[in-house]
Amino acid sequence: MAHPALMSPPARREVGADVYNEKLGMWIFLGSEVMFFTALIGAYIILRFGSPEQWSAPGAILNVPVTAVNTFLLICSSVTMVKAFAAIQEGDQHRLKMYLLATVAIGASFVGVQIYEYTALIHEGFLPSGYAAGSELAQHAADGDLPASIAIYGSSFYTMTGFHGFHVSMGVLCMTFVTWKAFRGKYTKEDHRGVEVIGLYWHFVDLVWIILFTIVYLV
Amino acid sequence: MATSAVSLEPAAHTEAHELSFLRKYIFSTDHKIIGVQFMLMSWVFLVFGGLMAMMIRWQLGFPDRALPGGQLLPETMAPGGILLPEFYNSLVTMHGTIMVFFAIMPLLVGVFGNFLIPLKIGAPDMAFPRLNMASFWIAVPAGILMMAGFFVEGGHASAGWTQYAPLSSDPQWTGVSTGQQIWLLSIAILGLASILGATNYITTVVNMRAPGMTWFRMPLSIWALFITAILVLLAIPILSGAAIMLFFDQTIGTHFFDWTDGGQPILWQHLFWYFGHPEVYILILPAMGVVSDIIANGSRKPVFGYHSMVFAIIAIAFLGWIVWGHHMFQSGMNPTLGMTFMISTLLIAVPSAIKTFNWMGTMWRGNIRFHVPMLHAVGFVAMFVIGGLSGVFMATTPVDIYIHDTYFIVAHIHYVLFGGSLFAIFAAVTYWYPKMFGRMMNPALGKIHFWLTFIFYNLTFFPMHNLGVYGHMRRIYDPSQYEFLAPLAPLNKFITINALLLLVVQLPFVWNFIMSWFKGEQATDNPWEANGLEWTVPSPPPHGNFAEVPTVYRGPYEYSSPLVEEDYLLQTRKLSSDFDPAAAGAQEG
Amino acid sequence: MSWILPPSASTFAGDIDFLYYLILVITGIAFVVVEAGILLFVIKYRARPGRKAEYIEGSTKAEIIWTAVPAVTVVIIGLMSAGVWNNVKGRNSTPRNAIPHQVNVRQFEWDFVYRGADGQLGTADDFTVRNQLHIPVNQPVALQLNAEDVIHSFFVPAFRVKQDAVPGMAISTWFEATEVGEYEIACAELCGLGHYRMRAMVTVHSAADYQQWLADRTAAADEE
Amino acid sequence: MASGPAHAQPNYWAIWAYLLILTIVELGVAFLPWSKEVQILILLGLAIWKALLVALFFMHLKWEGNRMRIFAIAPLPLTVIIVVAVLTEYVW
Ligand code: HEA
Ligand code: HEA
Ligand code: CUA
Ligand SMILES: [Cu+2]
Repeated sequence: MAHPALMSPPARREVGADVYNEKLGMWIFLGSEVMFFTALIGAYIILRFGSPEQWSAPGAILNVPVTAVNTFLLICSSVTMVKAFAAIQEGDQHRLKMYLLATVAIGASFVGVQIYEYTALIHEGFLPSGYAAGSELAQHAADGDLPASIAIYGSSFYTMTGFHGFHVSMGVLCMTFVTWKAFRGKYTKEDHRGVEVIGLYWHFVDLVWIILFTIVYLV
Repeated sequence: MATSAVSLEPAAHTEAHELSFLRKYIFSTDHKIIGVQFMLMSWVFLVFGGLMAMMIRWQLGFPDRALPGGQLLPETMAPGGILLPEFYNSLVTMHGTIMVFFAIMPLLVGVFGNFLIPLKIGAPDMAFPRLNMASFWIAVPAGILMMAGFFVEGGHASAGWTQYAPLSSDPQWTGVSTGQQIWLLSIAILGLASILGATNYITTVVNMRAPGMTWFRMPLSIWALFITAILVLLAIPILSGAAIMLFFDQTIGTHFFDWTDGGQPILWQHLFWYFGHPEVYILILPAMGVVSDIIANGSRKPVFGYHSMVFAIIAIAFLGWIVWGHHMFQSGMNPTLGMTFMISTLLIAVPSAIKTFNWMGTMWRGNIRFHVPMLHAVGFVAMFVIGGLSGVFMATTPVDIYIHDTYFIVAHIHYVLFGGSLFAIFAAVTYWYPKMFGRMMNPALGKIHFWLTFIFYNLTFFPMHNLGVYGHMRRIYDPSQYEFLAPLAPLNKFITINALLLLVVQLPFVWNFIMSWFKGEQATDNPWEANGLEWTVPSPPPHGNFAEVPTVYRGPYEYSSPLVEEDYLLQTRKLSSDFDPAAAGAQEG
Repeated sequence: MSWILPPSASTFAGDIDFLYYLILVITGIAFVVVEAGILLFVIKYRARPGRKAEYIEGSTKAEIIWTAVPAVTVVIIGLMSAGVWNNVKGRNSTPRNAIPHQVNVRQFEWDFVYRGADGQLGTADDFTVRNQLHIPVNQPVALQLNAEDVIHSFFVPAFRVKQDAVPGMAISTWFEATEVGEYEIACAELCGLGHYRMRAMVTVHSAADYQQWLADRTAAADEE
Repeated sequence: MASGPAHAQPNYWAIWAYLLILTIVELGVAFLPWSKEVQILILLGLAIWKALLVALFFMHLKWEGNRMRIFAIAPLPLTVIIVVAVLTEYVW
């Protein structure tokens, strides 16, 4: 006979948190993700206090409109994700698949836009190490319309957004896997843990972006 | 990714179908096998770390003499057998790194976290067995990568296990670049393994306790491992993040720790120690947990003040987050901050005192059996206290001005990590060996190993306090450079000789460990007459652990209970007086 | 093998040593209590046939005692240390009349910058002596540690002074020697392969000798 | 996970619109010629507001038991501790 903790969820209520393992596990894992971004964002805050002169006015270097669009995309992907979950809760296989597909697509396009953003920035001469010598931006800096050095600005910008992008990419991969399972009809009205768990991760990544977008691009 | 298949697996396995050798022993998802795998890995690294320590000691004891067999080392490390200073620095760095990250941490968290948690809470396996396997098979490459660093151009990382920037962030100061990057990558990879493991442990403890196994019926070992898992989960990502920033400074030219362009060297220290101090409690809490179990068993008495023991663990874990600055008193950090860190650090003495005296209280009026695990457990208490008390000197900022970065610290490190963690590990290994391998270890050899280790351990490390008191700096390649250290040369030789002997007297243990595996006498289900759930199942337990779900009726430490004749009372044994939580479906979460 | 601190030669060394010995006594007592207790118990309560351990689950009273006593003790230690710490390392602990020196620290040497004739640091007549710090006795000295590459740590065991020098941070520390003589300066923070030999000397002169030494030195500087 | 939604489903599109509006407000604030301090405070306020919306509705914290809520917020004090402690370097 199987262990209660392994039998259908209601039986699990017998012990522990009244949620199933995968969901609990994902929340716990997200706890460690919070600390990871604490290291990055904390370092950013501290370094910025240390040398505020390195930060240019919002939009002076970074392309805010493009990232605003990206923010829009990510919020949309969050809502499609949650709609997918809502769908399977009603057992609506069709809408589940459609919404998951949408989420994958939008998530992928977020990464796409970010890659575009990076290439553009690097082209202008904004590198993780600061200005590219002799670049357009370096010129502006020389003319004094930009900070003399943006070394720390570049470092923290690329590290923070880069690792967020990495998380989104991971999310897209797992999401593709979940979608594939959805198309094979693996999720039911009764048991659709995979959908909810990947959803949690996805929304968390969205949440991190909301913070990053504000402190990196707008402040 | 989490899918239904994952958590249903063990149930599937309990149906008796034969697994291939590969699935059974190499890529096993059985928490017991994974625990053993972690142990074998850690032993190897413990030996590596020990051998590095011997080279370090030789250099310090006999700075002018060639290392015996040192000729075998390549020119880049020890031309003519004389260690190079840069190689010495790599040795110290890697000795610390290997011992902390690849020996003690996997031994405590990887081995006993894996082996004990499901068995002791009455679960068939971890919540996510495949994740568990992944965690091990991520740790192994990390370890191999870490060792590979010795053989790359420029030698291995040499900025100390604390990797202070800018020494670590810019190759021009050490001449090490590849080795440094390997160190950082390996640590980041290992971090992932630890985080997966921690996620698994926490979920398992919260969600998979057998009926009747309420929070306050959990053995202290499980409490400690649970709290430790939380520390791992929250502390390791800080290190990973910091390591990645340092890695970028090394590779893609970021400036996080580069003072010439707005970066802050001190920031590294803050991040590292914000991880680092919780880390050292990761290395001691599980030790305290298993020792509590073993002392109760050896004394045939309930743990003295079980509840306060639990709260002490929680208090230590919590305080561990607000004391990191005590490593930075002399770093130029804001002195006012130093003051607050001094107070918070000193306060940790309080929960530690509770634990120490409660262990003594447990032995008080007991009927103490000196089986080998008990010897090591008592040794742990006796030695941890010394390490803890030396911590009080360093916590006191003015005294730390003088002893910071001296051998007083080195003595502290080894009293808490060897006298503490490693003795607890010896205790735990000898205690659960029968359950792991189904055979008893040889008690005579065990006793010899304990006493010899205990003696030479103290002869090696106790004098280091005196070196420190005299001002002997740590991490120096050749003490004879300083006049004021000249009088200490004999003491350094003395320490070195005992250190060599300390390594030698580990051989009985190694022999005992390996031979007992094949030749040891068959172990009964419950050789120590203990109360825990793991002792109700065969040694070694079958895949899936429990034939049917155990029901727990009482706490883990009902030794010498007046309710029964014999002096132990299994947690699963139902007395007429007990009510049946399974039937009542009662469970406080 | 002794627990006695080596001789000290600075004003605040006394306070630090006192705290050290105080803690040595306190921890010594704790040490004896614990170890003796353990020894006593393992002998007195070793297993004997036919005997059963007493079923004792704990004692709130006892636990309150051994929670309170250490708590009070450490708080006292903390309070007593606070003053000393403030006066040695506090933000504005440096005495007004301290002789200022800049110390340029790099792998693996110490450049001690002296004020020169005009009594001002950072002027043309400043002169530098490598790995040699000359100071008068009974007069405070303030060092501005200026690391040029990695972190080093200025350590004079005899003066009980240790302070990291961090590149990019203006860190200053002070001390006042009380004994004429020569003392070793050590680098206490791992700073690379030469860390172990990053050694310098501090010479404490009597007031008169110090003036003499300064005179010679400035003269020498002028000739160049 | 239990069969069917355990609670009445919120109108997710409404939350979506809500988030978009807040984002637009943010963009507005960021480019208004106000004093930097005020701007930063408002922006952070808005960011946290949006984050809360995501956590409460999309991640369903609004309907989770207390234990889950605790798991969710447990690490946050730790993020504050280190940042605040290190920042004292600049205020003292
Ligand atoms: C298992 C690991 C472990 C543990 C448990 C501890 C425990 C403690 N440590 Fe230690 N520590 C390390 C591992 C550990 N440490 C390492 C590896 C380093 C060096 C890092 C490096 O630089 O490389 C270090 C360094 C270190 C420093 C920095 C020193 C320096 O670099 O200048 C300090 C300073 O405060 C410190 C303090 C303490 C304190 C107060 C405790 C307390 O938790 C101890 C509490 C216990 C007791 C106090 C004993 C029991 C209590 C009683 C018997 C009651 C009576 C006591 C009194 C009345 C006081 N440790
Ligand atoms: C758990 C941690 C641990 C352990 C066990 C040890 C063990 C030893 N350490 Fe280490 N040490 C550290 C952690 C540890 N150390 C750390 C963190 C540092 C700081 C590094 C830095 O400054 O960056 C340090 C630094 C350090 C120094 C200071 C170097 C310097 O500053 O210049 C010295 C010098 O003597 C030293 C010596 C020793 C010795 C002689 C041992 C001996 O005890 C070794 C004895 C041998 C063993 C314990 C292994 C025996 C093997 C087994 C028992 C398992 C075999 C079983 C099977 C195969 C089945 N260590
Ligand atoms: Cu300079 Cu060590
Ligand atoms: Cu610490």
